[in-house]
Formats: sequence, structure tokens, C-alpha cells
Amino acid sequence: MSEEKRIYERDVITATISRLMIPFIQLFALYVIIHGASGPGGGFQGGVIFASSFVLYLVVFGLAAAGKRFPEGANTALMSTGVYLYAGVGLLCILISLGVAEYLNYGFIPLTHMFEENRALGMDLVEIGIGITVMAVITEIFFNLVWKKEEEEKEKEEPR
Amino acid sequence: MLSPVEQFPVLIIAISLLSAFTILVAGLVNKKSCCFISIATILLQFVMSIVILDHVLTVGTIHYWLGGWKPPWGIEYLVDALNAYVLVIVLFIALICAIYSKRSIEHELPHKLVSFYTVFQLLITGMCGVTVTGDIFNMYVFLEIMCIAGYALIASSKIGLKAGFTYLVMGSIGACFVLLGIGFLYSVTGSLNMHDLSLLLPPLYGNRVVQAAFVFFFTGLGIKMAFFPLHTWQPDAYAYAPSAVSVIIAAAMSKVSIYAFIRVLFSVYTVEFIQIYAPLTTVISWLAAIAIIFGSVYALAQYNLKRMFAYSSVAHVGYIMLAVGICTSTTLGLTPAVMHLLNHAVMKGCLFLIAGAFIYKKAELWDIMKFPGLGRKMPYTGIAFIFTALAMCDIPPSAGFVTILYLILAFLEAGQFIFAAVILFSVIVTFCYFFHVVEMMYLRVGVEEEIEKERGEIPMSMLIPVLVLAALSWIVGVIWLMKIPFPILDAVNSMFGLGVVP
Amino acid sequence: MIIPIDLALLALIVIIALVAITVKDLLSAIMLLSAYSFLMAIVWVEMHSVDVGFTEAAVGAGATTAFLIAALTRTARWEKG
Amino acid sequence: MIEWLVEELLAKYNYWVSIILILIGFYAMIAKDNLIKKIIGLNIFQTAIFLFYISLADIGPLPKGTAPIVSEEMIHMGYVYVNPLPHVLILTAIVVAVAVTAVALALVIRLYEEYGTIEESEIIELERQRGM
Repeated sequence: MSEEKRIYERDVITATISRLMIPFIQLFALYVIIHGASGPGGGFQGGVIFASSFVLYLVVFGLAAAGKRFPEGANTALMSTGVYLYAGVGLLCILISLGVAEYLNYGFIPLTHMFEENRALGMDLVEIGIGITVMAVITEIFFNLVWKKEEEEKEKEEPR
Repeated sequence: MLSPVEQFPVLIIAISLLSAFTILVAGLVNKKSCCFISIATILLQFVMSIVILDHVLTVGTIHYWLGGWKPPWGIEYLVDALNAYVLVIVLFIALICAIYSKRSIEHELPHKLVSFYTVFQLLITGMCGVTVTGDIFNMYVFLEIMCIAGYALIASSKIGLKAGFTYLVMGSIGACFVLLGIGFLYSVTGSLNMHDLSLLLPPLYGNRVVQAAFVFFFTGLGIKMAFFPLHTWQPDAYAYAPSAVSVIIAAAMSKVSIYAFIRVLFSVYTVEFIQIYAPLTTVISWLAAIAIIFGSVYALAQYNLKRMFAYSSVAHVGYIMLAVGICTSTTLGLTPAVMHLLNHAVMKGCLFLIAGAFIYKKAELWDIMKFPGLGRKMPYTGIAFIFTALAMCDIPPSAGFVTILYLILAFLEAGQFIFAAVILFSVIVTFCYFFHVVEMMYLRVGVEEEIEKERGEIPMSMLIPVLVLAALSWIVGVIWLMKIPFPILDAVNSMFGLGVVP
Repeated sequence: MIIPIDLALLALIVIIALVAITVKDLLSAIMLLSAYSFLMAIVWVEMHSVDVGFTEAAVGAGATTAFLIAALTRTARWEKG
Repeated sequence: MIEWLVEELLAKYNYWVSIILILIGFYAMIAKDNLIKKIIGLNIFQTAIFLFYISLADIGPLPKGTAPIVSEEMIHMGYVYVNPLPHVLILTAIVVAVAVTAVALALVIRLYEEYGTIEESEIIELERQRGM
């Protein structure tokens, strides 16, 4: 808390503007993910844009505040959730269509009655999964590049 | 309607990817569980790969069209005899390595267990992906997944940092060349499917773009597999990586890169291309011959055990490429090359396991000069080392002997006696450098009291993989001599239209 | 595709690439790389590949630059020699 | 001569620029001593290859196409769109490129912590002194 306050006093403009910008960046990222199927964009781009809002937060408010907002465990869990969603849709299709059809096809997810609509929904699910993973991975990479962790220091002290 | 077995190629990759991220989550709860998840996944994949091999040999090639899109448009996973065979080798080595890595990595990288197993599983995903895919761009992507995981794993220990970075720079250049080659092929054919390319390319063999693309593939994949003039990253990377990583990159990753080259050479560019541009095989053969001599002689000069094995690997990549270079002029075709993929994986895997076992015992035991008395300190590992060294020296009926036998048969048939001389020279040099190590371990007497104090083997979970691979390096030779796996070789040769002298 | 704009952008890209690898200040080099990526994204959008241009603007000019600067905060800023 | 110049150089200027950029990146990767410069060179190299792919999609027979965002009306009105396949390939390749960059930067940071320098020649010298 005190850290945040201090930065506020020092950099009023950046802090205020980024507080205003971050929700809009995230909204744009969600737009890019959802509209990926019918226009430019998609899960990867949306995920990167979403992560860039976290990067902005870190740059403006400092490591301590950012580390409190995005704990590493939650980030790891998000990374895996995205991959589960991504691969889970595919595995579900294979399992459901095992006796019926030939190849991996998102149309077999039992979401609606229309085959084509199922396929579009399956693709959207996959895009969302990719988006979540990419967001978590890019944030994690950036945090790790900036942050010198205690674990590494512990390792450094030990003689090899 | 597909049989469930035909879903396996895609499942092998999906399971591996899921497992990598499951390890990440499980690592938050319990760090010790990572290893078991990894072993269980690889075991499942290994069983699936054996089922695939059986299916391919009995029923026929597996075509899997992702999303139901037909080949020239969609991505196709294609598993034939060569794929399935390489897949079995890769997953077997990965299984051995995962079992071995439990104690080894706990000892070497105690703070990085979770990330190690995650990246390890991603490496296996990449290797499986390269082997099963039938789409050339998909192959590039999986090759990059494999290599990025490889860079991270090599650099995970402190001494491996520089080697890892050098490999990263060279490997990225190689990957860029492969990407350029794919772009060149796409620009003239408009297709990315390997089988489709092999049908579209023959009228264009005179085209400069197609020839330039081949040069790009040769250079790029040559860097990835450490072929002779491009091997400079390899000795450091193999020597300074953590022991378990050395095993998997020396035994499995280089094989996957060689497989990728064989696939590009024979499935995209066909035998006709090689016959039209006959100097090509001459270039490959002579480079391979130089690689064999160079690797053997440099291995003789090393005092670092893992570096010695690394230079020996340069020589053995040369063996395989020499067999590839000679394949169009004999009736044996690709037989020696395909054989040596398995033989070298087993033998070099075992040697790197043993080198890792010595380092596990005492951190300074990478130096051959510190070996005196080691044979009595670690009796089982010592015996395993002697047996594998004898197999490397091509004593019949070991795995190494079978390769040499078929290589020399091929040379005699093709009339290339000079290559036979090169091989025999390499065998003699191999015997010299292994004898040097064995002499250091057994015949020089160490300080006696120290031996009594330090007697003790490595843990069972490390010893069993060593003994299994040491036994296999002889059993595989016997199996080859009994001609049990020859249906694979026949299928590979007939698939590529080899084994018939023009 | 409008050829004069294309030519001007590509010429600028080549110049920026040359400067980026010669300048001694690594922070400048990284910012020049960012500009390079962004101009490249413009060229691609102008060549009708909106999707790739969009990705390059987000990833090449955004994420990669952020990574490089993050790495620079923990290493040296000036190239020697 | 001038016709040849126009045909070979000007009509295919995208490819020439892409080749020049590839060479610039390749030079930086091989010859530069600084590790961050090598990574910058790698990025230039990869982006130049992407430019080559995008040019493949775009420079084709006339009439030139539009962006490959297709709707029913556009097809009815007879629009031609550029080949979208290279674009998709490059999307994947960009992902690979950013992953390579991230791994390379992580290695550079750890090398700096270990050796206190990011100049390759100094690292080699330090390694030699440590007797490796």
C-alpha cells in the first residue's frame, strides 16, 4: 500500500493515465479474442494485448504492487487452465466421435443442435483457451525477466 | 470409420502437452510428484507407440487428417514404418531418461524440479510431433518446440549456460534456413504436404528455387543434427548439460533431426532428385567420411568423458549420413542408416547415463585422469561401461557390429572401398579411446583406503536404466542378426523406392 | 499496394535495421528494433495481410521490446568495443 | 540493360529488401560480440523471412487482391483476395520467434549474473581462465 502511494506522489500522470488505460486495453483484448474467427486477431494476439496491460501495470506501479496483484501460483494455474481448455475440447471431440466419425472435428461438441454452430463454438472455446494461456505465459516471462527471485539467490549461495 | 489405433498419433501429442501443464500445476502442490507424472505419461506414450508400430506393419500406413480436411489443404499426420520406428526409439529413450532423471536431477538441479519436468515433457512433445507429422511446416514448428526446450534444458545448469547460448544462436540460424527452404518450396508449388510436394516437384527439379531450397534444408537440418562442419555447438552442449539432458539430446534429439533430414531427402525430394544430382550423394558421403575421422580423432584427445562421447557422436552422425549417402548405389538401401538410428541411440544413451552416474557419485569425475580405482568402487556401473564400450568397439554380436557389418557390405557392393577403410580406421580409434578409459578405471591402482571408504553404487533407480541399456546394446545386435525387425527395413526401403540398383 | 509508400517504408526499414545493429547504446538499439517491427507491421498491413501486421504490432513491437528492455534492466546498457 | 534492371530489381523489390535484411540480421548474429545485439540480429533475420512470405502471398498475377477477410457480398461482387495461407504460417512463426527471444533473454540474464558481462569474447576468456 505504501509503495503504491509513493509512486502516486511521484508520477501522478503516468499512474492516472495507466489506471484509465488498463481497463480499455483489457476490453480491446477481449474483443480481439472473441472476434478472432471473423476478422483479424485471435487468441494469441488477444492474449498478448491482455498481458501488455499487466506489463503496463508493472512498469508504472512497481514490482511489489504487481507481485501482490498477480501471484505466481495463480498465473501458473491460469497457464494450465488455458491448455486444458484448448486440448480438452479436442480430446472431448475425439471421445464423443469415437464410434461415429472419422477425424478430430470440433463439430461434435454437444453444445447446440447445429453441427456448424458447434464447430464455431468449439473454435471460440479453443481461442479463449489460447488467449488465457498466452496471457499467463507472457506475463510470467516478463515478471521473471524483471524479477530476481529468492530461489535463484538461494541456488547461487550453494557451491556447485 | 477409423480404428481407435489411428487416433493414437494425435493423442500421443495431446497427452504429452496436457501432461506438461499438469506437471506445472502439480508442482505447486507437491514437487516430488512431477517425476511420477512424467514417467507415467511417457510410459503410456511408449505403449501407444508400440501399438502404432504394430498397426503400421500389419495393417498399413496411418493417415490422420486433422479436422477432416483432405491432405493438400489440411494438416495431415502420417505414420509409416520409418515414423513409427523412430517414435518407438524416441519414447523408449525418453522413458529410460525419465526414470534415471529422478535422482540425478534432484541431485543436480534441486531448485528447478518443476520447470525441468515441464520443459522435459515439452521436449518430448516436440520430438513426437516431428516424427508423426506429414506436413512440412508443421514439422518446422515442432522442430522449433523441440529445440527451444533443448536450449532451455542445456542451459539449466550453470556450466551449460554458454553452451546453451551458442546452441541457441546456431540452432536459430538453422531453423531460419529451414523456414526459408519451406518458403521457397511453397513459392513454386503452393503446397506444404510432404506427399503432395513429392508429386508436384519432379517437373521442377531443374528449377533454381527448388535446388536452393534443398541447400537451405541441408544446411539448416545439418546444424540441428550436428553434421560435420556445422557441429561446433555440439561438444560443449553435450558435455556441460545436466546428465539426464545429455542422454536425451544425444540419444533421441539428434536422431529426430536426422529423421527429419531423411524425411525431407526421400519424401519431399525423392530418389530421382538424388539420382539426377549424383554429386549430392558424393558430397554427403565425403562430408560424412571426414566427420567420422574428425570425430574419432578428436574423441581420442579428450580428457572430459562427456566431451569424448560428444565427439564420438559427431563420428556416429557421420556413420548414419554415410549410409544415407551410399544408399542409392546398393541393394541394401537405407538399411544401415535405419539400423544405426536404433543402435546408436541405445549405445550412446547408455554411455551418457554412465557418465552421468560418475558425476552423480562425485562432482569431479568428469575428468578421465581422476578415474583410477573407479572400477572397483562402482562394480555394476563399471561392468556396464565395459560391455557398452565393447559394443561401441563393434565386437560381434553387439549392436555396433551389426551396423559396421551392413555398412561394409554396402560399401563392398557399391565398390567404395575407401569408405570401408574409413570405417575400419574409426573402429580402431574407437577401441583406443575406450581402452584408455577402461585402463584408467581398472588397470591403474588408486589409493586403496579411499576405495574402501567410498565403495558404493549409484541408487537403484539410476542403476537399472544403465544395466537395461547395457544389456540392450548386445541384445539389439542379436535381434538384428536374427532378422526379426527386418519387415521395418523392407517397408522403409520399398516406401522410398530404394534397394534397387538403377 | 501503393508502390511509392512501400518503397519509402522499405528503405526506412533497411536504414533502421543497419543503425540498430551498429549503435553502441543498447537501449537505442532496442527502441530502433521496436520501430523496425512497427514499420514492418505497417508494410504488411499495406500488403493486405492485416492479421500478421496486427500480430507483429502487438508481439514484435510490443512484447519483444518489453522483454528486451526488461532484460536490459538486469544487464549492461552499453556495448563495449 | 535498363529493362533488365526494372524487371529484376524494381519489380521484385520486396524480395531484394528481404534478402538485404536477412543478410543484415545474419551478420549481426555471427559477427557482433554483444549477446543482446545477437538477439536483435535474430529478430531482424526472422522478420525478414516473414517479409519474404508475405511478399509471396501478395505479389502474384494481376489483379492484386484485397485483404483476405471474406464475406458473402464480397464474393458476389467479384473481389479477389490475397492468399491467406502464408499469413497463417507467419502467425505461427511469430509465436516461435517470440518464444526463442524470451529463452535467449533469460539465458543472457543468467550469463550476466554468472560472468558479469554480456560480451561473448569476455565470457570465452573467463571460461578459459576457469579451465573449462
